[in-house]
Formats: sequence, structure tokens, C-alpha cells
Amino acid sequence: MLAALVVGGLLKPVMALAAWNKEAFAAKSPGDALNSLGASSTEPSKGIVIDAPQIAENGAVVPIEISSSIPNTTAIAVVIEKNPFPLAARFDFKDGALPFVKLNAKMGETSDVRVVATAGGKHYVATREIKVTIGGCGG
Amino acid sequence: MMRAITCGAVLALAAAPALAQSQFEKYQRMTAEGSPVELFELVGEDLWKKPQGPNNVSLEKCDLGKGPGVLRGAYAALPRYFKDADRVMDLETRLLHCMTTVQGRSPEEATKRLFGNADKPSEMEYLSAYVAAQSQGMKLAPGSTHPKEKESYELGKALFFHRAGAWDFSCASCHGEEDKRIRMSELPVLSTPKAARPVMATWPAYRVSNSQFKTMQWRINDCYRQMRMPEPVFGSEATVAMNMYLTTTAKGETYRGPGTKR
Amino acid sequence: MNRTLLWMFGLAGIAAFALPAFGEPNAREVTEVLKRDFKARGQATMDRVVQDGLQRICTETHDKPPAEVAKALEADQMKTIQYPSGSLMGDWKRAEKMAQSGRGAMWSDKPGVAAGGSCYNCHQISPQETSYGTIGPSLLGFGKKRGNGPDMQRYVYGKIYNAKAYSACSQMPRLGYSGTLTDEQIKDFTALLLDPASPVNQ
Amino acid sequence: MRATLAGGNTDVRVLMTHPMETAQQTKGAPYFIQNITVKVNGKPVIEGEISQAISRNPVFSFRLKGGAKGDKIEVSWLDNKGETNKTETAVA
Repeated sequence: MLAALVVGGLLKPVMALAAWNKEAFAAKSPGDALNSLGASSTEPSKGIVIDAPQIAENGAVVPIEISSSIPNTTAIAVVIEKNPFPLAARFDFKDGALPFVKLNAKMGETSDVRVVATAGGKHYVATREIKVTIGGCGG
Repeated sequence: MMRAITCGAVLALAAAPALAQSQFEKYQRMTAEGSPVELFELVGEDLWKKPQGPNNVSLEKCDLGKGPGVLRGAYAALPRYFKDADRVMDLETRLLHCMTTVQGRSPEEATKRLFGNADKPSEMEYLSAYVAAQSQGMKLAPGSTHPKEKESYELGKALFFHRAGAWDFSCASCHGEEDKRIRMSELPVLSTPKAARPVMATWPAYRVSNSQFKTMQWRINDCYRQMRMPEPVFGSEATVAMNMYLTTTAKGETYRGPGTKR
Repeated sequence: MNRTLLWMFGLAGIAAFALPAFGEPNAREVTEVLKRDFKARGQATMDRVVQDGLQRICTETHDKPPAEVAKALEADQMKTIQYPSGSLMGDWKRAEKMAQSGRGAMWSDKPGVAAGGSCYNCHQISPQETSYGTIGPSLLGFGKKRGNGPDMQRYVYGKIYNAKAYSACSQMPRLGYSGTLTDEQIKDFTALLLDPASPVNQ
Repeated sequence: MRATLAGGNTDVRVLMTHPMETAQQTKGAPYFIQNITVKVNGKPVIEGEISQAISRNPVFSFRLKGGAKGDKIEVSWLDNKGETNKTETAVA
């Protein structure tokens, strides 16, 4: 549909990209954010792996690597519970991509990081706590 | 220090110190893997090759010690004595020299913006990233034979232990004893090869705490700021001597920068 | 400060201490380099590169002056401590906040704005702050262990005012003597360590 | 951007230059990338939506199934002011 509009010149290619779930990203609680994503009910899964340091020396850059081994995972959402706007990112993985992403996130304070994976219309969840500390002056 | 305090948050850290340390190492490793340091190298390459100044020539005519335009291994052999300037220079000092001599730029113009910020890194920062990267895999071997090189090393060493300023600090106040930290950051004892080697092998560096690429001249400058001292002049003999002392202490280490720091 | 005394020790010191390897410039030569290669910026003025006698002796002995020199330096520094009249115990709550701040006396700090104590950079203090440095000793339970009588109050106030009066080449800044902290602030820090209600003593 | 074959898959690492400013930093007008698209030989394989909680100068790693030397990888992004950017590389 969108492709057709682009071809027809009704939308610039740029606009076709612009799906951004404003409601979910503006949500101020993890629950509201997940509701807006249609993922209000989730089931814990060991198939989601969150790799991150337990302690981050700086909250401005917290590396988080996420992968899902749940068959047919089509989406991954990253929720940083204590952030003012908890939803940090979500990704749709189409045919040709593996459900894997590594990113750097900002964390205002020590918090649980909740990852929700979508597979076969169901939502699975895993969490991991990351502590944020204060570093010194050097480097 | 202040910046870390304003952007850092707090902390129900019941972790044992050993665990904390292994997790900090993991943090360092993961941030290094996700570092944008290559972006700085790429822009630096463009600037290196860009004709500039009244002479409208690029820095490819600049001799960093291995001959005009030769970059491979040049950074790892600095600081060193340069006959044309009759003094010891580190990378940034030499680049500045080339901007004024080779490119014909005025010292005022070339030194106008030596330290950049997160929104706009400086030319010097980009160039340092690019030039330093061309020494990856080479052993640090600063000049050590010319009398002025020896003199520079001795001055740097004396500066390291020299106490002055409003708070009576020397470099050794923070970097003089094993197993100490400021807040949660480990402090390397930079007068020992063991500690100096990994540090000097990874500067210049991208600082994730403020998303900025930082040169060694900046590192020295900012230490003196926090030592409550007046400001060292960029490229002055004192700053080059400090760099010479630290690099000589780290000599033999394989260069693997530009690095990524907390 | 008794500069004459310090200069005398300084001069005697240079001759007596096993010192620098051939070629290493002495403290006075380094000071000349600093005068040439540094420039004033903001409140960090050039008088700061001029060492006082204590800084010079600590530099030339790598912070290990002979015992009798250390004793004389400490006695000399002790004379700089100015105790305010009245109680030395201020408000620990204000101090806890100031202990967190690393600001003050840098060229990047606005002159006239109250400095912090930089305390957590080097010391463990309140148990709930776990991002603390270790250059100085832990101060957890300080008052509980040592009591908070008048002598202890004088000691803590004095130590913060001028740490060198108790240990000549201590790495702790002379926070009162250097003009970094006000009397009121030092009183607050004294309470942080000694007040029974302070988190330090819980 | 780098795209390399590893263990039968293609690892993609992409760097973007962007301040990624939060509402707090800008006192109300956040400035950040919102959308990311990864394409292989012109076909979209990953669509991402991100927030101001992603760090400045974002770096992402993705993993694509299979792949062959020379495959064309394109990553494009769009920020909340409507500015776009893209980068391309061939799998090495």
C-alpha cells in the first residue's frame, strides 16, 4: 500500500518511513508503554538474552545486546523502567534479519531493563537490572 | 568530575569490589565495541587531505617524523625531537607547527579552537584520531636519544611529582598509589610501566561520558584544571614533557587506539 | 605561615635528601617552567604556580620529609587554623549535599559560587553513597568510633581547615586555609562526621 | 558502517552522527532520530523506532541471515525534525 503511494509519487520515500508510535514513546510508565504497543500481557521467557554490564560507569552510554531464540520472533521492544519515558526502542525483524540488536542507551538511574519479544502473535518478556554509578574525573 | 556527578546517578551498589571491577571491564569492552571512534578517523582523513591556509596545501606535506606525508607508525614514535623547530613535539604540537609553516596559517587562526565539544569536534581532534589510528599495531617508541628528548623526559617526570596550586596537588596525588579510586573510577599509577602502558596505548580517545573525542593535550589540560592550577599553554614544553614522560614510561606497548573511555 | 622557617628547612632539605637522578630539574626550575608555560584563567591565577615552602619540601622529598622536618611543618601549619567562636558543629544535612560536589577553585568554576567539598571523590562517608573514592580513609562510623567531644570537634574542624597540620604532605587539600570552604561549611562537615544523627554514625 | 560475514550470517555495525538530545537537555524540544531502516539489496529487513533514550552518536549492531560478499547493505534514518541520512556498504 505504502509502496504503491511512493511509486505513485503521493508520498516522498522519507514519509513512508515515518511510522513512529508516539503514544508508546510518550508513555510515562512501562505498563502504559507496553499497552500502547499491544503487549499488555507477557509471558517470561528464557529465550530472550539480555547481555549488558551489571554496573555501568556512566548512565549516558549503557551498552545492551539483545537476542531472542524464540522461534519466529518478529519484534523486540526495549523498556528502561525508571527512565522518564521508559520505551527506548523497538525493532521489527522481517524475513532476512535475525532477532538481534546491540545499542547504547541512556539511563537516568539504576533500573530494570525489560525486553519484550513478539513471536507468533504472543509476547514474551525478560528483565535485567543495570546499576548506574558515578565515575571519577579521568579516563 | 563535576560532569560525571551531574550526569551520573545513584546507586544501590551492594556488589563486592571484585565483581564491580569485572563489571566495569565488561562495560569498557562493550562500550568500546559500540564506539563511534571510526567516524572521527574518517573526518580526520578528509581534513588531512584538504588543502587549507594561504598556501592552499594539505597536511600531506607535513613531516610527522617519518618524512612528509608518512603516517604509518608516526604517532607511535612521538613525542620526538624535530630539527626544523629545534624542540621536542608531540602529535598536536607538530600538527600545529605544520598548519603554520606548511599551510601558512596564522598561529591565532590555527589555535582558535583546539578543543571541540560534543556538537562540534575540533580539527585537531579529528586529525589526532586519524593520524593515531595509522600507528595501530606499532610499538610505542618515543624519541630517547637527542639531549632535548632526555631533557623533556626529565622535566615531565619532575612535573609529575611537583606539588602546587590551590589544593597542593601533583599528578601523583591521584596517580601515585596502587589500588586507589576517585569515586568508582580506578586510578592508574602512571609512573609505573604496568599502568602507563594500557593508558598510553589507547589515547587519544572517545569519551562516552560526554560523547567527545579527546586528545592527549586535552587530557593533560583537564587534569591541571582539576588540580586547581592555571591553564597549561597548548603545545608548550611542559605539556609535551608530560606526554614524553608518560609515553616513555609506556614504551614498548603496542598501540591500539584511538581508544574508547568511560 | 612562617616562611623563613620553611625556606630554611627547604634549603637544608635539598642538600640532605638523596635526590634527583642526574638531569631531573629541581622544584625551583620546574616552577620557572610553569611560569613560562602556564597562563592565568578565571580564578586560577598565576600565583598558584608559586610553591609555598610546604609544597616545595613535599615535592623535593616525594612526600616523605624526614620526621623532624615533618613535625616542624605541621606545627607551622597548625598556626594557620582559625577556629570560629561558638559551636563547631553545623548542619550535617547541608554537608552531605556539599560532600557530593567536586566543584570549587577550578578555572571553570564561577568565582564567588560556593565550592563543594569533593569529599566522596576520596572518602567513604555515608553508607547510602556507594560511589566513593579510596584515596583517603573511610569515614564511615567516624563519630561513633571516636566520640564527639570538644577535642574531637576541634580535631575534625582543624583537619578539614588544614590537613597538613596533622600530616605534612597529606594529599588532602587545605580546604579552609586555601579559602575554598567557609567556616560555616567546615562546621557543617564537622557535624557530618560527628553528629550522632548523621547517617555516618548510624 | 561495516558489514562482515561471520558464522554464516552478516554482522552489520552502523554509526550515525546525531546529538540525540532529550527534552531535559533542550528544556522541552527533544531532537532525536525516530526511525531506522536496514535494507539488503534494496529490500527492507529491519524497521526500528527509537527514542531520545538512545545515546548520542548512535551505534547499532544488527545480524542478518546468510548473506554473500558484495551484498548491498543500506541503513537510513529519519529524525523528529524530518532530516534524513543514509549510509551504504557492500558485505566484505
